[in-house]
Amino acid sequence: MRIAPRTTQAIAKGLLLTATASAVGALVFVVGFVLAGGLRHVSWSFLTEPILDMGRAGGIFPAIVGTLLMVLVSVGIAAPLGIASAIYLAEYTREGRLTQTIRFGINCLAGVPSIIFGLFGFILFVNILGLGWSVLSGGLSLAAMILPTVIRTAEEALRSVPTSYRDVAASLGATRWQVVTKSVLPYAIPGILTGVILGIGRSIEETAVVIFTAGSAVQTPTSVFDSARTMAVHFYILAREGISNENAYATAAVLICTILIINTTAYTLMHRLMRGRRAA
Amino acid sequence: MDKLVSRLLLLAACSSAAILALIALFIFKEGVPIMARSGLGAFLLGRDWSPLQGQFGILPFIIGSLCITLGALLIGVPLGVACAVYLAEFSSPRWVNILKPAIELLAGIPSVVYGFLGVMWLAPLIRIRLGGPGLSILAASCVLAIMTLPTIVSISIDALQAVPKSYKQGSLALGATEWQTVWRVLFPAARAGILAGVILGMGRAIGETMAVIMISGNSTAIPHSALDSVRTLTANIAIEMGYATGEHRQALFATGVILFFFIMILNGAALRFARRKF
Amino acid sequence: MTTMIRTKATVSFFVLAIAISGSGSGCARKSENTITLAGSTAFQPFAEKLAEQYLETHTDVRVNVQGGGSAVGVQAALAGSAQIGMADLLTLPEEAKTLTPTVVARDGIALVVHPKNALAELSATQARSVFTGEINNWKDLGGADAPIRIISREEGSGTRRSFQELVLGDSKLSPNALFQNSNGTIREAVASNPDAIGYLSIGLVNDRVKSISYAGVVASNENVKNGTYPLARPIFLLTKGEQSPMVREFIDFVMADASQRVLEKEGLIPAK
Amino acid sequence: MTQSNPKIEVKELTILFGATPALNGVSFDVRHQEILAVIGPANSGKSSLLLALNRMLSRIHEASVTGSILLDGRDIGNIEDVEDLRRRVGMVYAMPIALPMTIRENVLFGIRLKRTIRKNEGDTIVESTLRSSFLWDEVKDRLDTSALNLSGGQQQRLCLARTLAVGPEVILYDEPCSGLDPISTAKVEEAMKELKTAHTQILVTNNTKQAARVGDRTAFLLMGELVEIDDTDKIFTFPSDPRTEQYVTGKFG
Repeated sequence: MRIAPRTTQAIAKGLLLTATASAVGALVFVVGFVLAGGLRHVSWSFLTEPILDMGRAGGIFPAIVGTLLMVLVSVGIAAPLGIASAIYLAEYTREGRLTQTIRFGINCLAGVPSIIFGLFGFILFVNILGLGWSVLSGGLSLAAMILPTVIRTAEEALRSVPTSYRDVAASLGATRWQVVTKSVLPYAIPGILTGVILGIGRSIEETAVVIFTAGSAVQTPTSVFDSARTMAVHFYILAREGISNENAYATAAVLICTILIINTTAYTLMHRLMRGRRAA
Repeated sequence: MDKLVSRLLLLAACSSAAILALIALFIFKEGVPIMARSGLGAFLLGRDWSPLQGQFGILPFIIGSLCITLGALLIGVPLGVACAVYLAEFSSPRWVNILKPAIELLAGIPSVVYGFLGVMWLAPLIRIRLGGPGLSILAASCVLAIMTLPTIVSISIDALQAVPKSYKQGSLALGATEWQTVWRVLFPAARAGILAGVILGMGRAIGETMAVIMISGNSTAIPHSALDSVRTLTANIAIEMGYATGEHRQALFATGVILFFFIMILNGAALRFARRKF
Repeated sequence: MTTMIRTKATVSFFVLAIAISGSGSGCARKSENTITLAGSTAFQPFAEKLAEQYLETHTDVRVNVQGGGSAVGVQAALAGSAQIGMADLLTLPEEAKTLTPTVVARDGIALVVHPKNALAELSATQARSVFTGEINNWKDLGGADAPIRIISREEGSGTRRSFQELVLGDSKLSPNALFQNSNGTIREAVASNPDAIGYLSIGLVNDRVKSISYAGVVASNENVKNGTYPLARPIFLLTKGEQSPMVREFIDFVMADASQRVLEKEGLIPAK
Repeated sequence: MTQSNPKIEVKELTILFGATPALNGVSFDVRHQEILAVIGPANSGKSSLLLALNRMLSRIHEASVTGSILLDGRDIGNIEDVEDLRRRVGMVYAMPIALPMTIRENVLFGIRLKRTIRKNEGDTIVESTLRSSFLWDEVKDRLDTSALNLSGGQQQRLCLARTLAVGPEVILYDEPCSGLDPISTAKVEEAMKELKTAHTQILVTNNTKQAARVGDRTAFLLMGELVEIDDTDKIFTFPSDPRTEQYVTGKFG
């Protein structure tokens, strides 16, 4: 017997809604748990004071600075490099052996576990290049880790811009590079931003890579050549050795708020950029 | 000038392949000798991992990685894609604008947080309701599925939204229901983007270390059910690297080599599957 | 247009050049007044605590404390990326022969079970049988009819090696054991499973888990100190070659009575 | 340059997509300031011909072109600055492609690729080109609103204005009115007639009546061959080839 399309639709919608509800529910549970457990212990002094007494006392100011610096370095490297790669793949070449190789490399890199990036960064940046445990070593290693995410999302975003936009620009005398910058990139920004935001998220949450390459110094870093501890590492150390669960969750809560602020800023910037481009 | 730009972009595009090559070179250099010494067969198919006694068999970890990744995908992909479809096609734009950034936010929650929550909530739940030690394949798959959700949902929504509106209108105009339109028109049109999200999510699942260490129990025995504890290849590296020296350390790098091939095969399979299916 | 791109390329080249040369000088600047410790994650928080106090009187130096594990401690001390390596191994590995070890403290190991578990003590033989898997049900120890879930540290960790040598001897750990790679997660895992048994640093036992006696002796730092409780391992600071005055001063500070009392307060056993 | 020399000479032009021919050894001239209508059924090679005239075909990897096209006596295949060629030979597409920006930005998009322009110069260009494309009166009060709010017909005239703004000598139209209502179509045709004073125009169309209305001369393409090119009146009344007659009278195609 054939089921009427309307019935199928009702069943499908129901299933989709259930899936959405459980996915969102699970995620809300995680955030809610951390915020509920952590925000109680967050205060102004917690945000501004140095880490004292193995993390049981004082605040997490050095970890906040460390996190921001690390994100700045890693995204500052990975975003331009990744977007440039995506432009090459989507706009400057056609499918062939070379793109297949590059794409394969990107896919594999996406699957390389973070611990391997950590060991790689430890040997290459910390030891061979002599950068030591530093924000720079950490940022470079993290950049390598988030590169595939940025490339894949940026490439998808570029490809989703209608071909006709490119034709129009070219027929008006745009060079290849102008076609990209004037009639493709502006419309791919939302998608590219998704990738960058996911990349920021991964940089912020990563622990294994950071411990091996940026170290976990408790002092506030004053330059990219100093060792630094990120909030994720701080949480990990506090929770791992069972030092202070309160401060661990408070750190995680601050971490979530930081991501919230970064993401909101990014979205606001994007909307400002896109205003006037969309139909009213 | 266009030539110069083209060259620079090519250089950028090659960087990720170059990084991959560097990483490969470095773990192969450390890992291959021990595999050669103990024999590839013995290394891959050995069931006994006692590095301090010179026993390096990683079969249980290969099985562990496979089970957990598969489990995470089985739970995470339908859930994530369904969530994306619902948000992109059936809910009001206002909800998408709130929920999509909210879900992306979750990509930034440290995996160790997920791990701790898993140990404190999920593992006891599974132990009491379903039996076994709690720290198990099932628990790890659930935690990883939740961790991959932000990647899959977020990228899939982008892919669905990038499908031209005219496709949808065309299909609806032919008398298709909304669901038929989504299933027969939008979904195939967005599949490349959705697949990109799934591959990235899968990469995250295979590559995840810290959370898996906490939640999977890390037993070195071969599992018999989803309620048994396992150790993944990544966990094996991360859990012991801090203390490993000499041959033990080399064996961990060799685990990395196998992991490397493992990821390449999975990627190849995913891409082939994507080509054949549609 | 062309000139603009060229200018951009030139500018970015210079930025890169400055960054690279800066990184070189940055390292040079750093090593002069920075002491870097790296290694054992178990000792890392204690080292941080000591560094914090050290800096109160030595404002002109920077002390970086890095984790990574005891193996990283040995490697870093050998490679020179850290002046002081930290390791909590019962016996130091072959490659550490060239390093100078200083025992700065000892760490006791307690057997722990879920607070609801009625078990109060294990004899040495019982402990061995439990951890090798010969006894795999709590009813064999007078408890409820439930399987024993062993939760152990990972192969190679200082705690695990000490436990292996001191409790298991030549026998092998049960193949059904679960593993966690830190004291904190062992505690959580045991606290969340009534059938579990594990072992962790005495200093980190709290009311979420129950410490049980081993061979008739209560696990406590006093008993480790007076030699009646056998499960403990040393913590080493490792240095390579001649110690620089700055490094020697720091190690002397760690060995000083005040610092040793701090370590004792935090749950470690002083070296002296 | 005397008016008797043709503006464009197409000689033995063959276009292949991979191994499939789209145009097969076609030769003809285009005169100064005329409107040449090109008609023919689907797959006759009309659109490929247009794409060859401003070398947009070079953007399609599998396309290959042999033969030559002379613009003012110069082979466009040898022109190094292909962007300049495309500014001289403008193009209006079948679908109105308004870029997602304001009306003003759409019009000035092409010029801004070449140079920066001052506000008042921009205003002048916007007004003159929009007047030429018969759109000015409809949009003069909302130049800074999104172009996507315009109707299809308005968008197509905006596309024409955008093409005019870069100052082309030749304008190519690829079925510009296929999606438009009769009123918009009439306006576009009116604009084309006015533009004859300064521009050479080639109109590819599926609509033979449109060719009859605006074409000075008409060319009939069939399966990649040029069947006939002659004055429009002659093509529609006494064509020399029976196939042309069949097509224009609606017997096939």
